[in-house]
Amino acid sequence: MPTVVTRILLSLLLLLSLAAHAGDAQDFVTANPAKQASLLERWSAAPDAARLPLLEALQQGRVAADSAKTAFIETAGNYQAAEGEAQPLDTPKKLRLNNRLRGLIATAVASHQLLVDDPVLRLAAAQQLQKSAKPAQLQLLNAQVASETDDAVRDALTLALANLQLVDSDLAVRLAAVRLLGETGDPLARTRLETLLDPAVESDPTVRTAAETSLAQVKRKLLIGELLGQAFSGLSLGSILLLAALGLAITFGLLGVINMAHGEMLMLGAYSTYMVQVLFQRFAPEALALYPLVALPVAFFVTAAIGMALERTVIRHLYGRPLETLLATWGISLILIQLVRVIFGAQNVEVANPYWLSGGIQVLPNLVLPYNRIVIIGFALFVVVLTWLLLNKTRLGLNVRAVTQNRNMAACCGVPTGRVDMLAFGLGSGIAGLGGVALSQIGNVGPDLGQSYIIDSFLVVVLGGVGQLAGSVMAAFGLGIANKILEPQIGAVLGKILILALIILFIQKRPQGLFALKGRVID
Amino acid sequence: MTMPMNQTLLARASAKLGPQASMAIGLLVLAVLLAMPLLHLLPADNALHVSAYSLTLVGKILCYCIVALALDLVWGYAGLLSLGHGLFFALGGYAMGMYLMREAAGDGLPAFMSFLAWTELPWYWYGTSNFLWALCLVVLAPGLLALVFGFFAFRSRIKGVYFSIMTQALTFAGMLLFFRNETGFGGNNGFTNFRTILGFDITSAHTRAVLFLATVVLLVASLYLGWRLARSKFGRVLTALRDAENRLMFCGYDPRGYKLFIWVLSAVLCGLAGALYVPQVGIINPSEMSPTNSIEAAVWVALGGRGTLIGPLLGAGLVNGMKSWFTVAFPEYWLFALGFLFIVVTLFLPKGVIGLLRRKSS
Amino acid sequence: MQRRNLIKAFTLTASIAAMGMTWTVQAAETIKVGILHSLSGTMAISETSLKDMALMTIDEINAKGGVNGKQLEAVVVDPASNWPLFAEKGRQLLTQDKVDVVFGCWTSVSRKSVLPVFEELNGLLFYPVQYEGEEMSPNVFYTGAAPNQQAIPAVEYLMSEDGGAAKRYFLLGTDYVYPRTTNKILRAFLISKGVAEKDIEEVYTPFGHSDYQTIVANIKKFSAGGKTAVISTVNGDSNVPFYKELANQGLEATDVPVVAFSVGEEELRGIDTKPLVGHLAAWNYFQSVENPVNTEFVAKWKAYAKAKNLPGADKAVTNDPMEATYVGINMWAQAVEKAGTTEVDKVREALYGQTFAAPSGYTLTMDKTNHHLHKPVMIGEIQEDGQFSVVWETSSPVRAQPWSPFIEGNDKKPDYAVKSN
Amino acid sequence: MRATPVPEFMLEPAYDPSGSGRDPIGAGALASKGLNVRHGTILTLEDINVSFDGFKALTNLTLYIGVGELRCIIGPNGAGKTTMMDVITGKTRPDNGVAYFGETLDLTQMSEVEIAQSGIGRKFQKPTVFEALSVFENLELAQKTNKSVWASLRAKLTGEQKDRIDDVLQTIKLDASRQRPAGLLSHGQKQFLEIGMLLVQDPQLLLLDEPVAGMTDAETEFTAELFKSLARKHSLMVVEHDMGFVGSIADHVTVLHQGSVLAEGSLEQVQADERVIEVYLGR
Repeated sequence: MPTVVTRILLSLLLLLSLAAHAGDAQDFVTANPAKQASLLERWSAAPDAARLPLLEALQQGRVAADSAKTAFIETAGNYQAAEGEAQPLDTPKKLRLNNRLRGLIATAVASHQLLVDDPVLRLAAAQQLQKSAKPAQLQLLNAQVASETDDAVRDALTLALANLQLVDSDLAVRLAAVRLLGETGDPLARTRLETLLDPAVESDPTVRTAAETSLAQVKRKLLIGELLGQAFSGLSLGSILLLAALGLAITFGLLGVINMAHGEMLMLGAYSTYMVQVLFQRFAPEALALYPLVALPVAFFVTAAIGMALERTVIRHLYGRPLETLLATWGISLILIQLVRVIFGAQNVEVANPYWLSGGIQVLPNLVLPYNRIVIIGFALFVVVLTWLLLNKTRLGLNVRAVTQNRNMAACCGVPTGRVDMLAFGLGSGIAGLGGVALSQIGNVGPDLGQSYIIDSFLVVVLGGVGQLAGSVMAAFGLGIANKILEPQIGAVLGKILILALIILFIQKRPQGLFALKGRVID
Repeated sequence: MTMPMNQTLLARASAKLGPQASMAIGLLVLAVLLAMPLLHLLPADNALHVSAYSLTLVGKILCYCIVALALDLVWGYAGLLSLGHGLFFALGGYAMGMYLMREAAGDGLPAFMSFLAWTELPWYWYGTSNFLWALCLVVLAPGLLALVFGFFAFRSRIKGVYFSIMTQALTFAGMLLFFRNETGFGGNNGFTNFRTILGFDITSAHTRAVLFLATVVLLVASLYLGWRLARSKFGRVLTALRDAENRLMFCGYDPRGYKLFIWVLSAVLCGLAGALYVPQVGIINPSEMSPTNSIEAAVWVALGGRGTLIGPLLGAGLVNGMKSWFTVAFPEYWLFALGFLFIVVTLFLPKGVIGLLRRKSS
Repeated sequence: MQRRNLIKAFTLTASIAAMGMTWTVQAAETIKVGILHSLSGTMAISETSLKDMALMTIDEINAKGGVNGKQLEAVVVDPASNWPLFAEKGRQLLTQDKVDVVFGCWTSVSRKSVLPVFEELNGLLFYPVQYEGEEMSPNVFYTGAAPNQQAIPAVEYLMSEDGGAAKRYFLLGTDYVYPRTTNKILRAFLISKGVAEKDIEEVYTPFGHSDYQTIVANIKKFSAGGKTAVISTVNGDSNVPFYKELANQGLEATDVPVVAFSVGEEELRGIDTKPLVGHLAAWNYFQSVENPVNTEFVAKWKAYAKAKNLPGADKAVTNDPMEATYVGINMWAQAVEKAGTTEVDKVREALYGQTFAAPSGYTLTMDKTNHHLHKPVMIGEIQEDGQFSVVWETSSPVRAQPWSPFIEGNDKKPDYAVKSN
Repeated sequence: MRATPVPEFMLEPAYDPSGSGRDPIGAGALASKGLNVRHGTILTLEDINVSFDGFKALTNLTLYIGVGELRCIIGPNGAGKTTMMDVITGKTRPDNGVAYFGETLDLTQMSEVEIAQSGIGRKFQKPTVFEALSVFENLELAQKTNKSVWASLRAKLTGEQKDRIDDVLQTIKLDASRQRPAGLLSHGQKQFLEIGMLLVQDPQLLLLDEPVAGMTDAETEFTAELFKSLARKHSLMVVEHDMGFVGSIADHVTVLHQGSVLAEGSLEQVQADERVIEVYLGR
């Protein structure tokens, strides 16, 4: 019984406290979504520094309510009353938000952050408001522009204000706003300016002309961003193709093994990454962000070891019979796929980007370069250089080239051809494993991962000229860029088909690929 | 290469056994194949009744046998490994499928078009309701494609691995193209739900029996054709081409014509096989063009023994028979069995099952 | 010698073929149930768990004493993601193994491949996946959603204030039949709601596409023109690279929400969901739904996965097609009990109007005529833990419209199942 | 010297599809086949240049072979001997220069097959025969006849053709191995088979790249006799290192060095040439 009594008493107290001082948190928690939205809009127009912690908690999804609808804020598993000293009656449940509310919260947080001391935060807030400021905030922004001390923040705020001033009743203000927008390369400005071209929206012809000029300016800037974006995505796709194909350039290009299991080496590299990630999660969660770096050597050695084992058991019996290596490696690939499927399940496994590979850098208003892609482009070049050095500057490389050019002669010169074959195949497989680590950072990791890259890999190697490292590099980047030029014009599907057709035509012209060695053919 | 590869098993067998024995085995198999459709017509409770399942399964395998044979003509004899024969097979199938869809749709549009609200047939569908024109397409579609591709490929002397990869790219492009709904071939669903062929119910025992017989006839005809070719001077030129193309050119032979002829012939055979396959299995869709399928066909040939006529048939029969059995018996592990089979065959039976049989017999 | 070897070779082939033909597991007094899901090939990723779910459900029914006093016996085959093989295996299950019902198929093409076989042999197929509709066979019961039970409510939600009041729609799909048909229906629906043609963009990618840079850039560009939502019918494996690109290019759910029709709990297992919070999916069931039936269902599945040592058992999740499989088998068992026989015609009659208290928290009803379930529609938001939280749901189950009214000519189609030939 | 207008009838290709009008060992073939050799030169190479990725394989090579001549080409390794043969047979296209077969056939404009059909036969440095075919079949394929696809489909050996092959088999002493697969022959036998294939092909100009490599002394001697008997009816160009062999057959020797002609004349003249001695011995 006492519990019931206390509960009733508590709720009475609560009601009293609500009546006395219904705090913002409490208002928010008890409101329905529509009411919550209008609350947020109100708060955005009239920010109050004291409200910031609540809004930030909302943004981070830390606001909860117990069964009595008392608001609590969670910090590292502990719940503290948002207002007052109340203790939760039961485990509070996190507040459910939807995308609309999340958007409004972001705006509200930004409005409140205009009041903080840190100019960096203020700048970010002003930039957020450029996207999402509401007409109701006009006054607030005006006031902030007037009182802002930091130049960068003031400029950003002026721009945010300009967005709202496009419909100002004062002609001069409108004109100034239109001109200001013309100096941005913001895709939103383009839409805003476009609406002004309609006489029904903007009655004044001078503003319309100014809008036209500004629009042209914005469009030019956007075009630059788009072109840069296309170039970047071409490079990025090229680097991915290159990483996928580089191992094959060795196993197929140099050793002449039509290695249909190459895709599975990529897959195993990606699964090694997954395993490393799992181990980090279990044993060293604090260093989790470093897992891709550890995964690189692990993937290299795992796939190289598997590759060498395959070479010793199967492939070494098949040198000089290239088309039969196709069949045997096809069999190997079937076994590896099903093996992974039995061990890890048919579903994809989760390989998360660590923080330093997530997100991107905003270069232009309409151009974000994702970190993972930037890193992969660099990594691809690094692997190419490494491979080149290995093949051209080391004893192993010399031996590999000797064996691939004339096996018997190399054997006569005392080159241990068996060992060299094994190491070369291991190297090719290991490089494929490195490619797999990179692929795991942009795509899915599943048993079929390799299958989706195998055709592209062969095309890259063949197009570049078998046995030509430089050719493979050229071919990969060429294909990547051509693909990205075609895709916006005719769509991804036809683009891909057209690329295949172009490759077929190109090979007709240059049957030996881009970088074929000319010379006397020995028959 | 120390053994003459151009001699057929039958030819070799007859050299050793006399023609009667090998003839007898061949006729026995033929008799069984010819009897199957007749037994299918028996009532279901008859002990000798052959079920529709068995008939379509064997019919399907026979179609694959034709593909294997066609592939062997270009690979085993002319040394051109195609990893794109699935494309020709599928084109033949699609041509037949177009006819069957028109037949099923009556006067209206094929079902998949009407639910995409297409109001008229694309131009390439005109005339497909005519069985004879459909038959022409079965030959022309794969034949012309092979002709054009082959003409350019052989003109630029693309061979070996390059040729294989190009054919693979070709079939991959074909698959992507047919995957698109807008291409007008039913997208990834392809064609299904056929009803009649020449007015006969496609599910009736008689139709099945006739289709099966037609497959057997086509197989025997292609075998005969292959046998005649292999024995002709043409066959010897192909073998010479495979082993020493340059020498052959300096003898005054133009390899392009020879390659093109066998290449187109092989494509047309595949197309015909595809046309018989579709009404028997009841579906044609772009996955038939996936590079995987074409590689598998190469595996049949290698397994059976390339450069022989019976080898590919044995290979296609073995692999597909095993597939049908394993996918029921060990659904999760059959890929291991298949994979090991490929490795073992390439390592220990470089001349395929036929080679093994020969080695044992000598 | 030669002769004997030749004969050997031929008998080997023949006997292997014969084994294929007569492969049956003989057991007395059981009811045979066929399971036709790909365990290898590209579709294994989705279908393997349906096979396991079907086996679990059958075990559960058997533990309760079976159906009509007989135990159920599962016959599992692997059609290997090969569509013609589906037809062959379907025929094998019905004629060789003589199963009384088949649970299976995922892709539409596999269903279309077996459909003529089931109609010819009067078999019974339960199809558990959401699909594009435009089909209603008397031999198939569809326990997944028709477009009006998934796609249209999702778009209605996006149009609402809570869903963000989207004005522009970017329809992104893999280029094949389901996305094309769904987008065709959606386009007609959007236009009927007053959305202008210029505010709808349809983009398709090839199968297995993995480079979404250009497309995400285009979405960004498109979204500058007004509040935009992306409706994704991107297929299976392509989702991971799509979502990764989306997150890394900084496109957040608050700016541009993506609602997906093919992404469920299983698919999210392969994705780092932290950057995806707020993106949406529309289904008829989520694992996170809170009700006693579901709690038990999820617990049973986790226990089963652990007991059978399924790969990734520690992270086992349930999803919509798994629930649809579970519901389908249970409903069939109830109908067999009701009919007192496994005869297809009688079971079909008994299934009409059959009800079952499903894990979704609703009592689902098999429609009396159209072979589809009445299902609730739920919109879920992706959470950090890879689960969905339901942000919206219909007040009651919705009747399926397999013949969508937004496709011309469908008004003339009968609202009951007729054989296609 | 090619300024003289060519009469219409002489522009016909040398190739004769019917195979008729051919005499057994090829005597008189030159006159009857329409190849314009009125100035007595069967092969003209003028200012031929070939380079591979910057490496100059042939530099301003100029060389004439007369009708019925037996010319030996010698030169150190890398002198461009094989590349020159590649140019003549159409395998390698010269960067510039003139290459004529007879007076009218521009070799730089013809494909390898056309060149072979017009009457230039070639034996490779490494003996190349069709290993999977029997010796007899090798000769059958090489034999001069209609070599189109359609003809090969219907081809049947006539008695006359068989006799011709039998003759050659006798000549190259492979009669006993006629049914053996060519792949099983010894190196020397393969050399002979390839020579036999040239014989049945019946070309007007034979290019022979190291024909006696791997042969015993007796075989070499026999080959020398064979070549001498072929000369005059055919024109021969023989690349050989074996000076004894060269001495036994050649009336005219050309020395190649670094892609161009260093010296030309009888073997004695050439061997006396200072520059030749320097190239062979003095580097």
